[in-house]
Amino acid sequence: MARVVLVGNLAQITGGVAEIDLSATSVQQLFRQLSERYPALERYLEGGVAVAIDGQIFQDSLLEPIGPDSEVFILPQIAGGRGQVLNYDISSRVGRAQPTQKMS
Amino acid sequence: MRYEAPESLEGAVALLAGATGEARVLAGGTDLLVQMRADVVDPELIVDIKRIPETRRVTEEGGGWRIGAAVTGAELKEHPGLRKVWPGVVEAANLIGSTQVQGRATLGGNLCNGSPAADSVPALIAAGAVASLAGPGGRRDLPVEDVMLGPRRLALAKGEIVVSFLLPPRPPRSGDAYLRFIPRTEMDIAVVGAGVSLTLDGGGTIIAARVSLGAVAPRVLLVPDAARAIIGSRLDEAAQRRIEAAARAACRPIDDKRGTTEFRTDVAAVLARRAALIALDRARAS
Amino acid sequence: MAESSGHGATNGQHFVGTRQIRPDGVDKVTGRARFGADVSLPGQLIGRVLRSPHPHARIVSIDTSKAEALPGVKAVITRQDFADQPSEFVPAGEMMMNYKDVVRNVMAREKALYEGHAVAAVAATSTAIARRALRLIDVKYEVLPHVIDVVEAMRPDAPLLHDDLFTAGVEPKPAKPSNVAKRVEIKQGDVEAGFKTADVVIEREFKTAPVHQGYIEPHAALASVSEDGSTELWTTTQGHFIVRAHCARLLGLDIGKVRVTATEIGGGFGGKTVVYLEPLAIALSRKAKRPVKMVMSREEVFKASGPTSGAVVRVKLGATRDGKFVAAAAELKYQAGAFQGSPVQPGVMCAFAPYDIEHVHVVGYDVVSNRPKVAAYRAPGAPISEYAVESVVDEISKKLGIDPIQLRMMNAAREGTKAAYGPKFGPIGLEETLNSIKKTEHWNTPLRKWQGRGVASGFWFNIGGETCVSLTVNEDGTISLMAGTPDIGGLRASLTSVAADELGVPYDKIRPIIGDTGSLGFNFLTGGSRSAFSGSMALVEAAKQIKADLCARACKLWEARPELVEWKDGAVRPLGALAEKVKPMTIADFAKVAGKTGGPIGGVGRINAQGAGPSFGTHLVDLEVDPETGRTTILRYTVAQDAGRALHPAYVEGQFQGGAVQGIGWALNEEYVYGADGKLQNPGFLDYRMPVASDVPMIDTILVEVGNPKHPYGVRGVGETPIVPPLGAIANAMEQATGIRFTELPMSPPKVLKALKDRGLNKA
Amino acid sequence: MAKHHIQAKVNGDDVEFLCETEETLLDVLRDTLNLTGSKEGCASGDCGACSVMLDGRLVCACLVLGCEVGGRQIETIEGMATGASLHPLQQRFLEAAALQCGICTPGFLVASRALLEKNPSPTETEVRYWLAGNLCRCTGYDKIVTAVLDTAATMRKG
Repeated sequence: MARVVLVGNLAQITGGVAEIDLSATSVQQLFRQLSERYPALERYLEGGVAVAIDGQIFQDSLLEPIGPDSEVFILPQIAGGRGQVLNYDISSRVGRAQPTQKMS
Repeated sequence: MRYEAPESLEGAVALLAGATGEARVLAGGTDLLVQMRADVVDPELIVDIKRIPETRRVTEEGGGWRIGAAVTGAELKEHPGLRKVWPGVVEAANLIGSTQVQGRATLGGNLCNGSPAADSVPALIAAGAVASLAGPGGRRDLPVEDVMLGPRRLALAKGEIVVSFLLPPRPPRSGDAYLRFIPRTEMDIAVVGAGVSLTLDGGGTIIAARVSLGAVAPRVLLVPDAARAIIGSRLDEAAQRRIEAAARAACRPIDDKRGTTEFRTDVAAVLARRAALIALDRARAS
Repeated sequence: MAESSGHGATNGQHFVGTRQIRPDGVDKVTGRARFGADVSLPGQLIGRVLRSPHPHARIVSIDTSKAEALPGVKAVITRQDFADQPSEFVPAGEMMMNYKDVVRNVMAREKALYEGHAVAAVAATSTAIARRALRLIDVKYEVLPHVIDVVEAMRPDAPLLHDDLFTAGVEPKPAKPSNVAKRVEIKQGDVEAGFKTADVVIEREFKTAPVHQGYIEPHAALASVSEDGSTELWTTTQGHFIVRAHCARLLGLDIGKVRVTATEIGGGFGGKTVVYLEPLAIALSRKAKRPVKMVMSREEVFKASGPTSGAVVRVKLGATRDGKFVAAAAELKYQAGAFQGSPVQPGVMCAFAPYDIEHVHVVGYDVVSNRPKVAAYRAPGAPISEYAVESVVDEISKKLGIDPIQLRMMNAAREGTKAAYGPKFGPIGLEETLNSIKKTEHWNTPLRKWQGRGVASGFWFNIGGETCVSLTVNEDGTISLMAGTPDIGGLRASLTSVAADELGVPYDKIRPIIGDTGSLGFNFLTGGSRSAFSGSMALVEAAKQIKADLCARACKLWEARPELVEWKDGAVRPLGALAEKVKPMTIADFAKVAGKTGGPIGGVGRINAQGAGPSFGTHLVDLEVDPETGRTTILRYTVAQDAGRALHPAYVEGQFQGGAVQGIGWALNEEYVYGADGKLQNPGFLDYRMPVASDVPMIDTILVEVGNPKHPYGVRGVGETPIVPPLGAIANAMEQATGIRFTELPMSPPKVLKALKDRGLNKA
Repeated sequence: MAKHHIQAKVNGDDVEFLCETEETLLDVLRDTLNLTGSKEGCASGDCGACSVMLDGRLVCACLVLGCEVGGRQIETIEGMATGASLHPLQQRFLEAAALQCGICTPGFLVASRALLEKNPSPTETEVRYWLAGNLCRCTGYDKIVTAVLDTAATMRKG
């Protein structure tokens, strides 16, 4: 099973679940399995994430293989020469409110 | 928009005096063209004075130097005699903008643009320069410090133009200097400018001085108190503190994008002192 | 070896890694190169934009009738000429954008949201008539209260820019709209617990001013739309395929009907990745049925094209007594301009990326205010957050008495380190850059009073992305190379070297051009330090096709089995017994018989480049402060950065040097200055103070090459990282020179003098 | 009012053109004479991209009116290379990678030539101050200044 980690706000969409073990063997399968489990994730996976498989970042790529022991991170898409534009709008989703950070 | 390039002073004066709308004198054009492009001014008549011989000459006169109002900074820099006697004035003229701007910018334009931050003006005032004006009423002389009244306001009558500047004869043991503060090394408008001209006696004591400050008031200032602060001294520590205090006291600056009131006042004091020290060195070496 | 005819064999000469003369160079030193404003068409009209004088105003009405009636005016456009777009994030090219915002940014609809916001545009037979026409357009505004500062914009009672903007990323959904577009975060471990294990914790707040990319060439576009809707556009852009996508969407055109040619581009740095004039020029041309040329003035560039964010950043970093970082937290508030989309997300992810820290929590806010919408600027978001972190790292080094390079070395990310943003790093070169800086003579030179030395490191991800290049073998064996990413800093030189080595053809027999959108498949833009990285990868693919094709042709010509031929050193070579019978054939040999052996020879590399390796850099700077005026002089500067492999070392050095000097400007003097009226007070190069030649010393460079295993030549992107470390390095040097920790950029003379004076230090 | 009819010399050639009073020499060069090698970066004399020689004097073409140049000699970047050969500065800029995007390059070359004609042995500081009116955002100036110093050294050797 590959260990899949949702980075940043994506975990809010899954109700706070940030780490999931999945048996996906490609990015496409990974997205499909994640979307089945968390339908709200689907639109973000379709058009606004990067996938890091064992440390290497892939963007806009459905066909990359995922190994059985791979560590996979789903990150906001890394844009260079332009700002990040996808809006992680989880406002209508059920989820645990994130406490605001205390800086003290 | 009409453009005229008369070849005589009389012609220029007649054109300007007869203008019905806004009329502008074009010398180097480094301010005028920018203002036209930015729609700040939209003159009906432009009178180019560069074809008038009197505005384009540097000549010795009665032991002093007469500089035409349309002589460029680059030409002043190349003039060997002038640079030797009035290094501060020449340096100040050469601080206006870039090398390219130097190829066009003039003392007359720098003064008549009416900016309190004009680099050459404090140096001219410290030097005791007198502007020679021509107008419908004839010729007259006006000390440079009296030409500018405030931002964009001049003491010139309609149709009157600045033709040249007379720098007075230089006694022995004299020196001048101009310093300005800008955030970069080049290309900025002065945040503060300070011009100092002084003369020493045989023993090295300052016997005459003029101090001028730019960009610290609505017009470039002649600061007699700052001159008095160092006259009679050899610019020792105490005299340095006095010129700083006098410069500081004269400042009436504004807060703007280029500097705060506090900054301008503090730096005016520093520059007045530093310019005086350079002028002193030059006087000693002369 | 058999003699081969023509130039095909390069005698083992390699061009990658050498300093070849750029193929586009002669045109650029003779004035022949055509930049955005240099292109003209017969019968063209001149387009001009009417811009809002108010920072925030409702547009009650726009009456264009008088302008339309002016002789010589051929078209006037306003908001009515652009269909509204739904509020959804949709793919545009390879980007995700909210076209509801894009359509409003190119032409104001309900409200003008910043001074300089486009309100109408005209096309006329001369510049003078176009200018006159703008004065005849009557716009009635209802002026609204404005907000400029990011912290003020976040206040509940701040003037609201968009009444349908609800903060995303917070639960529950806010009941009221606000100027905070979204909240983003990354989290690892448990920072609260982590800080408890720290012996020293430093927490500080920093502020940075918005700065402009400052490219010397203003935006320019020339559009020609014919009666059947076919559209041609010439524009100065970092991505003509992206421009095509935006224009097609905004104007309801088929992508296939729009052909965009990228002119030579006079600098971009991220600022030419979006559209401003292009849709207006097309809309005007469509209406006037004549070509329309539009060029921005410098004032328009400053007022209406993207700077990058100003920001407020709070950083907290904890370390053990012996210098190990144990916990890190940060809060980033980035100002986005009038529409959401600041680079706060990459700012969040980059903040602590150079370091191996177990517990990390970073939160960011994307905040709108009445300023031009920010555009990308070189490593978007990273210089701001990394400046704050590098300042705090320096403070910890002082507090613990550990040498700042040593402290960074102890905590540096290396291969296998879990990055603060999640995944583990592959081979990276941060330690190597630190080591090479430590070994410089610069680092070991003594300083005088009022001088200071600062060091800082920096990180940027780099990206790959969709890329299409072609190689065509011409009849005489020369090669035409076509790339689809505009060349801003020597791309054609780098790609030509790669093609020469791949094909065994001399560098000067390859002519590279940037193809238009009709000539190649989709290319993502030049940005993200991707064009040399991805382009060279795609070229290897294209060359592979050519080599395979030539081997196949040789098999047929020689009537040989495939295993008896091989491509080696620029030629197809016969093996074994066959070598006795036939001579190797070079590309030039094949070119002569191309027609007879199957037709034209060429290859097209079409890839979605992956495996962009991050680039780390470390900068070292010496400076001197004049304590009486607060003026800072940069005395000496050294950049060390990991390039993976430098395809063209001189242009890699150029990226390092240019980034460093842009960083010097950001640190010391550049800023947007607004009046209380919400208007920009310094929209020109006179008072927006970019460094001039006399402001800076030579910038020494150290090329570190830790190969990127995912790239055939080991290349890493290099263009963006160089602007990340300067802000921190200069702030750290200022601290050493003055004893004062400056937490606000720019460290301009009035600020520095005030700080010195407050401490009684303003004496030489 | 009617346009001005101006006769001047540009890169040694006689030219004749009509211009409005408010048109600058830069407008005339680029739009009327189709000499687009001089660039407009600011139109205010702050960037130097339009540097030209006017009667042997380095100026910004954006700060000169077209109607002022009657009877005068103008040299632009288009006239810098002679015959088939580049000026040594042009050649050195290419070899030393002294340009990235290239938009400022014509201005730097014209200004640098003016410097070397006046001062064949400039110091680094003199080069930097002479070129302070030419903005470059790409290179950090290092390779430009180096190229000018190297060209000066080569030209001194003859």
